[in-house]
Amino acid sequence: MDIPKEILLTMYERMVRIRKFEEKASELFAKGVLPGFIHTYVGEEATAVGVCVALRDDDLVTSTHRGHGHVISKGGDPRYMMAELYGKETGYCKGKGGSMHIADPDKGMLGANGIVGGGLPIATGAGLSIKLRNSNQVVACFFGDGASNQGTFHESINMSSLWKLPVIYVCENNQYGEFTPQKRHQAITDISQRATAYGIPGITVDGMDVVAVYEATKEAVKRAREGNGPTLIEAKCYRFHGHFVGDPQLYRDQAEVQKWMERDPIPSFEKQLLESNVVTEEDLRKIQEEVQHEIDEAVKFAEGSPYPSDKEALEDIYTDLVEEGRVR
Amino acid sequence: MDIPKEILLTMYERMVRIRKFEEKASELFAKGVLPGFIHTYVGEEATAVGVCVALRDDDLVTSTHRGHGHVISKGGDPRYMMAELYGKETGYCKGKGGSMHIADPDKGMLGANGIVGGGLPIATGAGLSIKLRNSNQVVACFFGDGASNQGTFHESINMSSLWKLPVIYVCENNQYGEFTPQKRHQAITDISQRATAYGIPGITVDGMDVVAVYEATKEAVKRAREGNGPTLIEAKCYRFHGHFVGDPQLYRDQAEVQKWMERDPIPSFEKQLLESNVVTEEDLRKIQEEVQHEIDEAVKFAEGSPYPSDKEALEDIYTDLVEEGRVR
Amino acid sequence: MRKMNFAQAINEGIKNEMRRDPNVFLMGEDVRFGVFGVTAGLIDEFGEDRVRDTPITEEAIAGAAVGAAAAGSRPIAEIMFIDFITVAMDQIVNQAAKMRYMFGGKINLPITYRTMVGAGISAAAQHSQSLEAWFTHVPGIKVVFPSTPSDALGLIISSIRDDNPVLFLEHKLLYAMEGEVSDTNDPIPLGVADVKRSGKDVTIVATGFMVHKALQAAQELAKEGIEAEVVDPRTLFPLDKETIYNSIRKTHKVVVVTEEVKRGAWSGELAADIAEDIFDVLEAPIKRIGSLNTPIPFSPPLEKYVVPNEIDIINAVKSIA
Amino acid sequence: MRKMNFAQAINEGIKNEMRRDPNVFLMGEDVRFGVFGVTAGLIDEFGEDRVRDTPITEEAIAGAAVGAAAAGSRPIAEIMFIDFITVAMDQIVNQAAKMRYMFGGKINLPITYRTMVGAGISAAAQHSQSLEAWFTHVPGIKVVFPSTPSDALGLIISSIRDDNPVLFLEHKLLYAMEGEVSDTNDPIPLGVADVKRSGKDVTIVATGFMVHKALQAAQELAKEGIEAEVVDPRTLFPLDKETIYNSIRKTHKVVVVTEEVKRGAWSGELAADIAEDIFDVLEAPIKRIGSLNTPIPFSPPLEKYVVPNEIDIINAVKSIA
Ligand SMILES: Cc1ncc(C[n+]2csc(CCOP(=O)(O)OP(=O)(O)O)c2C)c(N)n1
Ligand SMILES: Cc1ncc(C[n+]2csc(CCOP(=O)(O)OP(=O)(O)O)c2C)c(N)n1
Ligand SMILES: [Mg+2]
Ligand SMILES: [Mg+2]
Repeated sequence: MDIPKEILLTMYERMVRIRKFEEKASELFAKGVLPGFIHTYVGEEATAVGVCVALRDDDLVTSTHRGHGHVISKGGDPRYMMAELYGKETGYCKGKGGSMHIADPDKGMLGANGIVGGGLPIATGAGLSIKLRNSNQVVACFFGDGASNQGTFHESINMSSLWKLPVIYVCENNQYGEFTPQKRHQAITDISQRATAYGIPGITVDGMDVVAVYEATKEAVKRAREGNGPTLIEAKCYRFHGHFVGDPQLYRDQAEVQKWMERDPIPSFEKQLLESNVVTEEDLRKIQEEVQHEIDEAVKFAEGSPYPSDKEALEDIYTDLVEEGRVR
Repeated sequence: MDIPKEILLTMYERMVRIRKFEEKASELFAKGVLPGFIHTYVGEEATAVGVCVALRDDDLVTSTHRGHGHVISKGGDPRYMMAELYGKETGYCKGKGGSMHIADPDKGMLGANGIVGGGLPIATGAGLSIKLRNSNQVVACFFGDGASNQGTFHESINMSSLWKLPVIYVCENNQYGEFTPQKRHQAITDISQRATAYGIPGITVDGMDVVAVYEATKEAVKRAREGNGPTLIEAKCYRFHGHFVGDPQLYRDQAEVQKWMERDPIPSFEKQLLESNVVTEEDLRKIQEEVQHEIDEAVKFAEGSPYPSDKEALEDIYTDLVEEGRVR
Repeated sequence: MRKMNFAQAINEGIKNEMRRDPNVFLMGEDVRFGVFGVTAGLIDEFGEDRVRDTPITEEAIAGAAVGAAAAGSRPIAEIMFIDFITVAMDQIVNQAAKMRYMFGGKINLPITYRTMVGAGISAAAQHSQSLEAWFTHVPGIKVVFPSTPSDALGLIISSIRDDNPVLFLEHKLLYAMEGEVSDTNDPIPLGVADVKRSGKDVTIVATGFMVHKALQAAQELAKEGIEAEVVDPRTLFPLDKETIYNSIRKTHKVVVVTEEVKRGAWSGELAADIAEDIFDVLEAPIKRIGSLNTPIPFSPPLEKYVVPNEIDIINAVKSIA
Repeated sequence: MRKMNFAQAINEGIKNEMRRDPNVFLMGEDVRFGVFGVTAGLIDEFGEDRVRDTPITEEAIAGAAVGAAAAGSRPIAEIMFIDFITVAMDQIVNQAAKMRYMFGGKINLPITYRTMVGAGISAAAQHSQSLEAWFTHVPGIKVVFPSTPSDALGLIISSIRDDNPVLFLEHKLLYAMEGEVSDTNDPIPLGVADVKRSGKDVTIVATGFMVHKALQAAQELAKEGIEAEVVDPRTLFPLDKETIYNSIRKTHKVVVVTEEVKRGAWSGELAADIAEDIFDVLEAPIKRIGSLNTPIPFSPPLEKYVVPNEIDIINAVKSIA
């Protein structure tokens, strides 16, 4: 690995942050503390982190309903995330968005999205703006295997390839769209082969291997920044938890889950790091502890924050108009 | 050519019928006799005819805004077509549909469509019904090169390939979507290569050669009827006239048009037929004359027909409810 | 009479029709399990062919229903949340609803589009909408919106039997509601309103989940001597205006309550019709209650604030009573 | 003052803004030529990058506008006919309109969606709709609908400068209409109605092409001694209710005229607001005129029958005058 240590440690830290954030969120949700519903990123950490660490701070990403991992990978703050999950005023979206709509434009994170496939045209348009403004940024666009069947996938990548936009389309093939395994939602195995339909490069990468994802992304970013257009990267991965917290998972064997869990991206990466003598066990433990502390603090922050006041409900619809409230 | 003479003559007759129908319609439109707008099929006759003659009478087709050729290829009657273009009560749709919505369900023609890409999901659903009802029919779904970028293309063929539906997706690549040449609407040359994205066969065929289209369709129909799922056929062709009647065609050289016109599918087919001694010049002239007469009769039929009465406007919305009329 | 909940009533109605007519089939995303379990278990009786999980491609689902109906089947197509219907509008609005007319009556499209509406579970702006007004504006489609298990059963049966495209709306907060239903799976005709409570002082027209808020409000109002009549249209189109108008002719006052964002809501259409057709019987302004004109916020206190409740209804009634 | 037609006025407004702000760009299908020539010639001055022909993929166009706006541009995105907006609803309704709110105000989306509405050229059911009511029901988007070249110019400029998503509606029968326009390309603020004719006996609120039908009707009515005031809201949201209400306070009678299919139309929303807010000033039923509740038929006599005309307006006024 000729990746600088600093980057490797950032990768590790973010993967751990995602894992611990999601575990805490799941726990809180199961206890009935968090409203709405939550889709966790547990098991897929290597994909978001591998991609986002290959980006610059001013590069952009679009996300999905399963967005927590993308926010953290792009440098998001667990406190504002947790507060958002609680629906608190201090959350990323003042409590108005919730789990499925966390956005952090300051960090280039253009928002999670409750519509499967909804992020693809948005990423494409961001790429177009970059090209028009000559700002030399790139966009990474995350979406699932299920989303790869949506019309937006097709329209967006066609447009992007035609205009050579600086977009990296990252398909998180976690083997399922909701409760449906890939083989029951499409007649192909490698989603990367869809790149052929647009005359762009498509590659399949091991989404459980953060370094592999990182390397593939670097390549795609280079291509994009040099004006050579989009790349489709398929990261084969697996969600360890249910589709949402509480999902009884009637649609898959525990044996299958176990098999994938043996390839858990975090311990694998730890092993890689230790074997190449980049870090000591002590270093890793320290990171884990710090991150755990951070997550605990995030919960305290969220719990200590107030709910938004009613009048908040009426703001932020337009930049210049505030709606009328309850008094009619 | 080991195609029975009868079939060859049907092909020829229908190609001529399309050509003469469209020429008459263009003339009437230019004179201001016909309302609305008209997209003619002139130059593309070999594609629709080659496909439809390979179908059974009870097989189905879906069509586009450029639908006259599909109606005639499936055996439609020029009288009802012409009356529809006039907006007359005796038209296929009682004058309520017009050029863009001609349908002839009795002949398996499920309707032209004003929405680019709108027919693809419909064809797919028809294929699903066939499979569920075990009726052993197939569906041919026509759409343009422009439409091949629409989300419906992707969603429909994905669904069809997954469920192995008996659908033949026929892309009429006439080189332009409206005023935009293919190379400015997609970054690929052969649309058939999009089949890869769904794990189905995709082939490119010379859309100016009715026999080639027929042969390719036969093969796809066989596959479909045997339960082996859909095929994507790209027929490279050219529309000799403007996008609509009256289009000044500022977007293309006359030289390009000329080049394609040298490959006019009707004279080429005539030549093939004569060279293989299937018919005499006399036979062909007779067909031409008969068809010309038929088209002239169609115009008379249309002109002699009444407009629908006002109350027609209120019917056929629902099977069981008639709306209120002008008196409120 | 049997007892079952709203979700079970829909399941029962679908089962009834699938047994009765082999051309009826169900498709949608993960319908084998069913969101909130509505369609759970059907696959065991009818198999994968007729209880068909689809890819996550709503436009293809909606359009496949059109094609299947045109070719002779009777599809029930599920769009999981009405919010997702935004990707399927062309097939529903331009194809399903218009084909019969455009083709001069040459085709019937017996399609039932089932979808889930409403706020109340902190599902935020893209999973909580009430978009029925869009569809009542589209000639060629019927819009059904039951509020009780009994109505759900009778109306889903009629919807499936109807030879036209029907949009069948299910409010997510109703699924768990228990109630008595017909033992014999009797259809309830589309276009017949139901007076859910009689009263003489004011008419409250309410739909879906709001029917229950209106009934609660009526109970409170009764304590203060105001007798509200609660009318549930059950189908938004065809609309049983006569039952509604007759009630207003009696009470001379009306409050229309729906969960939709108020601006542009279906409630406005009804209020406008009342103001045009029976203006002379009105003795007070036509009050309308809806959600505030905002996307539905995630945070529970905000969502509660935005969506209408029984107190809003009580206040509205008192302002004109 | 210069004279130009409605199409030229829009072209002029776009040109003005593209010169003024390098972040403004235009995209859509064949915009280099422009449907009815509206955007013709812009490519010569601004080049292919900023006058961008797109593939025929409306959802990607609408969504690319969202992404481009989020990243710092000010897109003008054309959906050729509003009928095609059905394939782009998710990006407009769930993304563009809701993003600012869902993200707690963290983002501005300065997008102008231009699209063409209306019947009148035998374009049939999928190329003739008036779907504005759908969008006035969606918080987060503004809806602009000019009726004259002068309004078109001033309002397109304001729409492009607005920091929110705006849906800008162009009636196809207006493109050729000539009129005087500001020499200095002055913006007209969104949310300000225009009294197109003063009168004391009845208020006619009309939109788009129907403004001209209303003016014709008013002229006829004047011959019979009925002086109608014609109010053109110009923007359906934000809506200048005060101007409308003040007119009705003067005339005590109102007819609302839009070309939309009457059932579920925007006109119903306005009528309902009137019936709620200023019921006491009304001296007659609120009349509403719209297209008949049918898809738009192709055949010229049928289309003429379905779409409202000045005689319908005259009859409606007389029925309450
Ligand atoms: C347009 C739309 N259809 C359906 C849904 C419901 N839904 C939410 S997540 C999901 C599965 C998405 O699968 P995939 O794209 O593979 O992402 P994953 O959940 O596996 O990360 C579905 C069907 C939705 N949110 N939006
Ligand atoms: C959804 C939609 N977008 C745009 C249009 C306008 N339009 C009509 S035909 C056409 C070009 C279609 O091109 P293609 O699919 O190649 O078919 P062709 O006209 O070449 O036969 C366009 C853009 C439409 N009718 N529907
Ligand atoms: Mg997945
Ligand atoms: Mg073409």
